[in-house]
Amino acid sequence: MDKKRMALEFAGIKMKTPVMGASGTFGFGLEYADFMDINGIGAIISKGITPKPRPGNAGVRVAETPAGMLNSIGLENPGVEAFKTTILPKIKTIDTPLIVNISAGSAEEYGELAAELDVDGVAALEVNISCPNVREGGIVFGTKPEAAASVTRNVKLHTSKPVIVKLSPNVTDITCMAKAVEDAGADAISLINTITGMAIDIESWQPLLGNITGGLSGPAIKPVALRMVWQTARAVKVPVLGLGGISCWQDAVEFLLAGASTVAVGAYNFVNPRAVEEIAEGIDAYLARKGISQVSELVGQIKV
Amino acid sequence: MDKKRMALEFAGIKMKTPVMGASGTFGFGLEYADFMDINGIGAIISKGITPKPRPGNAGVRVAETPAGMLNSIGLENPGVEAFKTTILPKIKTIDTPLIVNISAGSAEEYGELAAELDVDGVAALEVNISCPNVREGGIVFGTKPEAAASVTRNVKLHTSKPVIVKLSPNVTDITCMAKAVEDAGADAISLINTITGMAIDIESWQPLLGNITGGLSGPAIKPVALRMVWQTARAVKVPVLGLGGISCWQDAVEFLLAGASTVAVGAYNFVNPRAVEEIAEGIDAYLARKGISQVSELVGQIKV
Amino acid sequence: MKKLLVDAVVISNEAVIPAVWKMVLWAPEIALCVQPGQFVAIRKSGGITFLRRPFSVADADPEQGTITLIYRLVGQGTAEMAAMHADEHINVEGPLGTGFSIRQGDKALLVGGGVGIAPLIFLARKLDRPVLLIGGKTAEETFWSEFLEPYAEKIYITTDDGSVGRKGFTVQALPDILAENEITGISTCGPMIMMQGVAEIAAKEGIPCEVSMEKRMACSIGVCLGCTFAGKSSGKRYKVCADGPVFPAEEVF
Amino acid sequence: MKKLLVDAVVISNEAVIPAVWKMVLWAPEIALCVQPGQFVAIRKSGGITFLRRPFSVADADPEQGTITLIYRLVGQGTAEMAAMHADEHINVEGPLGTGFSIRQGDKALLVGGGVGIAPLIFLARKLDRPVLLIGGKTAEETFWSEFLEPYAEKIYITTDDGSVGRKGFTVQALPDILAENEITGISTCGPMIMMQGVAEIAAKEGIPCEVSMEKRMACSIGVCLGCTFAGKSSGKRYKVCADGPVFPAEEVF
Ligand SMILES: Cc1cc2nc3c(=O)[nH]c(=O)nc-3n(C[C@H](O)[C@H](O)[C@H](O)COP(=O)(O)OP(=O)(O)OC[C@H]3O[C@@H](n4cnc5c(N)ncnc54)[C@H](O)[C@@H]3O)c2cc1C
Ligand SMILES: Cc1cc2nc3c(=O)[nH]c(=O)nc-3n(C[C@H](O)[C@H](O)[C@H](O)COP(=O)(O)OP(=O)(O)OC[C@H]3O[C@@H](n4cnc5c(N)ncnc54)[C@H](O)[C@@H]3O)c2cc1C
Ligand SMILES: Cc1cc2nc3c(=O)[nH]c(=O)nc-3n(C[C@H](O)[C@H](O)[C@H](O)COP(=O)(O)O)c2cc1C
Ligand SMILES: Cc1cc2nc3c(=O)[nH]c(=O)nc-3n(C[C@H](O)[C@H](O)[C@H](O)COP(=O)(O)O)c2cc1C
Ligand code: FES
Ligand code: FES
Repeated sequence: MDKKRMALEFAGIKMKTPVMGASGTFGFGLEYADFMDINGIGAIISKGITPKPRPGNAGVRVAETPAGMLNSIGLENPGVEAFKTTILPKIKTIDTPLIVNISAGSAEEYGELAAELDVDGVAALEVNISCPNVREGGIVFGTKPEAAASVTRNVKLHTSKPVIVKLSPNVTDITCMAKAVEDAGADAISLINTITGMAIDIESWQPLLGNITGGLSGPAIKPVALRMVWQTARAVKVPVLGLGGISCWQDAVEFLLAGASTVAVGAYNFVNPRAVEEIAEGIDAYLARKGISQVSELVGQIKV
Repeated sequence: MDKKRMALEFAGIKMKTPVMGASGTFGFGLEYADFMDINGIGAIISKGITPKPRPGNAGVRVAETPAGMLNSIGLENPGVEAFKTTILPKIKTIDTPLIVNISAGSAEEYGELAAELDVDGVAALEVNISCPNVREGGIVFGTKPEAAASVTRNVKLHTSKPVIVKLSPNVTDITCMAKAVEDAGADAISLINTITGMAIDIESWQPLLGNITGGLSGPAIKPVALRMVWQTARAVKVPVLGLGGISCWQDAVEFLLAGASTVAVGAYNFVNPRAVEEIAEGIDAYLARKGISQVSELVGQIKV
Repeated sequence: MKKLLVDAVVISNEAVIPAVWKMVLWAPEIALCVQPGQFVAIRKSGGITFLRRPFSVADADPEQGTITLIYRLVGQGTAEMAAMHADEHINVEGPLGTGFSIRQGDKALLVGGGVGIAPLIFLARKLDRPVLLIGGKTAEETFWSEFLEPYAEKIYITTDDGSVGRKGFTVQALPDILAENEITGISTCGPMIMMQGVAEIAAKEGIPCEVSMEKRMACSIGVCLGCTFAGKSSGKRYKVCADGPVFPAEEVF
Repeated sequence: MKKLLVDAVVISNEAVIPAVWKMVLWAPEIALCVQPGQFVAIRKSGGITFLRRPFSVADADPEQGTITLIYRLVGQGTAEMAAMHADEHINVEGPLGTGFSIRQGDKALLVGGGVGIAPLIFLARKLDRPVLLIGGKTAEETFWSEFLEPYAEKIYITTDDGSVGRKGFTVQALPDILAENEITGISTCGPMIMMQGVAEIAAKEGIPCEVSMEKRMACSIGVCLGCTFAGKSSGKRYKVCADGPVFPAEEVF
């Protein structure tokens, strides 16, 4: 891999490649150390961290669907305190930016959480206003422009880190959400989170997931994610982190062409735990073949 | 197949089975005569008919995606006049209800179109306010409750047929759209239409589809469709026609359990041109195994 | 003609050249009724592709009950086909579309390029020793003459690099061929640019010409309207999958 | 232990009884280091399933370089497995999780039900002639004893219908077996209801007991949190795929 060709700066974060592990699918990064050189990847985006520990939702939490999966984890995590004392010190050993994904129950709580994470070892915050699997927080902020803006403002007020706001696809007009958080000061926008879906067990007549509904992710949703990334990248000036269904370097190139400056791999990590590394290698080889000397030159080059 | 077990009345339309061919994927029904007994299926939903003939969109119009496909046909159709004079007489020979899917550019035009179709041989109208592939008409009506209600009212005013309003999934809150059209007089609601998506050719850097974006359908979207059908069936009193990604009888049973009174098969007809018939047979065998004497008894029986 | 849906059995499946494969399928009902220029839409059940893939029938043997497909490796679907072994099953929908208007007694010229040559094999067999003109990029791509020889009166070959036959494009060779032979009808299948050139010369010479089109298809049976176009001279909306894939040249160019 | 990702080769794949199959894979690196109770997550590339499927290693032969999976036909994934032939490739991620705490010298009792017996074969081999108690619905489901015989001191069998061994559930047979043998540790794998019964008796008798859990998994490596639960006595959040699947009984029941 040509390091110069692939390196980039995204919202002030220096990355070795534009390919990251997506929140909730990449643990805290260390879990993938057996499968690839985690010091060589773009960034690690942590599982969603909340102010207090959360056990997540009851019952079955994952289900396979055609070319994808549903999850209703419900933001299980040890809480910000335990994250800082027991997890963060371990991840600091990795020479890869750690982006901490955060969720909270109110705009104020988002701010407090951001303040607590304004510490060494955290490269940036990804503000999850789009978790479909929790009642409080999450999705309400992700579907109302004013609420999203208020969360963004509060986080910005309490942190010195770059703030990436992660949007929900479960909206009529994604650009309206994107503009709201951009105006509120977001340094970058990431999208998409999962699309709300469900499945029913036809023998028991019960929902397959304990939480009834869950978030759909994986290749099945890629066309929708790509469309939203394209719409958003045209609508805002801040850089975009594109994700949703990426499974191979070709998918990643589509997202870059659509206007994403960086990409993340989610559910496909479960299928191919080397995906983040292999996709970066694939992009690099593609750039070489196309005679493009810097990956950023590809961004937004779609010809419409 | 047990005829009594499977027969039902949906919004006043008498059907032999709850399984229909979805608009735009079933032609005018006759095309499937080589593959199954089209006199034995639930209903035929016609390709979208508009006031004037439409050539549809330019360029590539269909593309495969993981477990699904994108289309940007753009409502190609011969117009209502040619439909009535050359197509309708042929379909009248089939002993299966014909539901005519309609699209227009304004609420008034929808009304006029409905009036023109208030003729013999048309069992009901399916009002498409959700086509993502045309600029005028279609999607704007499908994302604004007031616009959707106004279209519904106009159609109701000009027809004696049952009116089924077809909703777009590209909205933040599907129940809000559903309630708006119910209040405006819809006799039934069908959902979902396609989810807007896109694909990019990474060699030419151009969108794969001539129309840039297209509608995603097929098994990939089934979890999303099922979720929306469940939400809608709980929110309204009128019956629901559920569709989106149905490929087998098990999928259809999930939709019935979620609250759909009837179902339609779309893109999967292309994969298995016998799907509509085979799915009805599968439901019938399932009911027999479960000791259920009438398919309507399954509707909405999800245990949450 | 009634369309059938059958589980065909793979009889053989092998590379002709690394990029082009030949699959023989046992599908007796289809072999019996398919006409040259018609196609089938196939799908491996339990495979990774979603939509069916359309392929021209390159030959049909009603006695053996087989049909032959000749296919170029392009993407996922054709890769999946190439991985199939004898005795495996593949679902075949067909015969589909409207084929060539066979003109027994005509002195026909068949002009093909690339895998567009595939349906011309079947057509050549049904005609009375037609003249063939086929084009390929390199010598490797002219293996087709081996399939055509039994049925052709003459085979003209062009290659882009001149390694076999005449150097250049098929269209460039056409005037000489029309001078040498008394052609009363032309059927062509291949790249649009090639077919357009053929159609123009045919029009100039006043020879009836039909062309076989290719469009992305979802349904292959005329319901999705993915493959339509407006007839050039009539303005009529055509479906490539149902009204074609073969059309009079004047409706296309 | 380092997790590996290898393309394994199918050595053999056959039905033991119609509903339960045995697959032997050539995966030497994994065979070398896998421990009883650990599992692998497999996926046929180009297959129709999306997520990997978790299966306990039912046996491993470091010399032959093979691992054995014994699997029940349940849905799409296992149907796809059963359709595989020798020499085909399947992607294997493993060894995964934390297995049984092998107690050489202990007088171990292994209690299994259904396909939960699979990992006990591998465990039995590594122990010093343990006692086994296995349960099945019918005589057909007791084929397991054939795999276990080489390593077991004694095999007790129960069937729901009494067609082989003692009639009833495994748990009902347990008190007598504990009376007959001086058991110092119990490992159990099977339906939750069975394991719970075993755990309760073990607790009453003061015998250490460990249970092997099953949960729907997406990642199998501890990142998705699809498979977590709260330890019953410690309250600690466990991941079945990483901290287990084997846990001390008191953390589960
Ligand atoms: C009527 C007709 C007859 C054909 N006959 C032959 C033949 O005899 N031999 C042969 O090699 N090829 C033939 N083709 C082209 C063949 O259908 C495509 O090469 C094939 O579908 C590629 O599939 P893939 O999955 O390998 O490629 P991918 O690129 O992965 O396919 C993705 C999608 O695009 C479609 N697609 C890709 N290329 C084409 C194309 N050139 N034309 C239409 N759709 C395409 C596929 O069907 C699929 O839906 C024919 C096409 C048509 C329409
Ligand atoms: C640690 C572990 C070890 C296992 N070891 C064995 C074994 O040795 N032999 C064996 O026969 N089975 C074993 N199982 C169960 C096995 O994983 C499932 O039977 C299998 O995944 C079913 O796949 P399918 O596609 O055929 O079924 P489907 O029902 O089509 O699968 C749909 C989804 O549900 C999941 N799923 C279905 N049943 C189960 C289940 N019982 N447990 C967990 N996930 C399930 C699948 O993995 C898949 O994601 C084990 C499960 C776990 C968690
Ligand atoms: C099991 C699982 C857990 C997830 N947890 C989180 C989370 O904690 N925070 C978040 O912002 N997104 C979370 N996501 C969403 C992903 O980060 C990603 O946005 C989504 O899955 C779409 O990408 P994909 O299709 O590549 O998976 C989760 C996704 C999955 C599958
Ligand atoms: C090729 C194609 C054309 C379609 N045309 C129409 C249309 O004219 N009117 C309409 O209401 N829906 C149309 N649809 C949407 C389908 O009726 C259906 O709502 C959608 O495809 C989801 O169902 P599916 O996943 O089973 O395909 C079309 C879908 C496809 C794939
Ligand atoms: S491919 Fe559907 S109409 Fe031709
Ligand atoms: S299966 Fe993902 S954490 Fe256990």
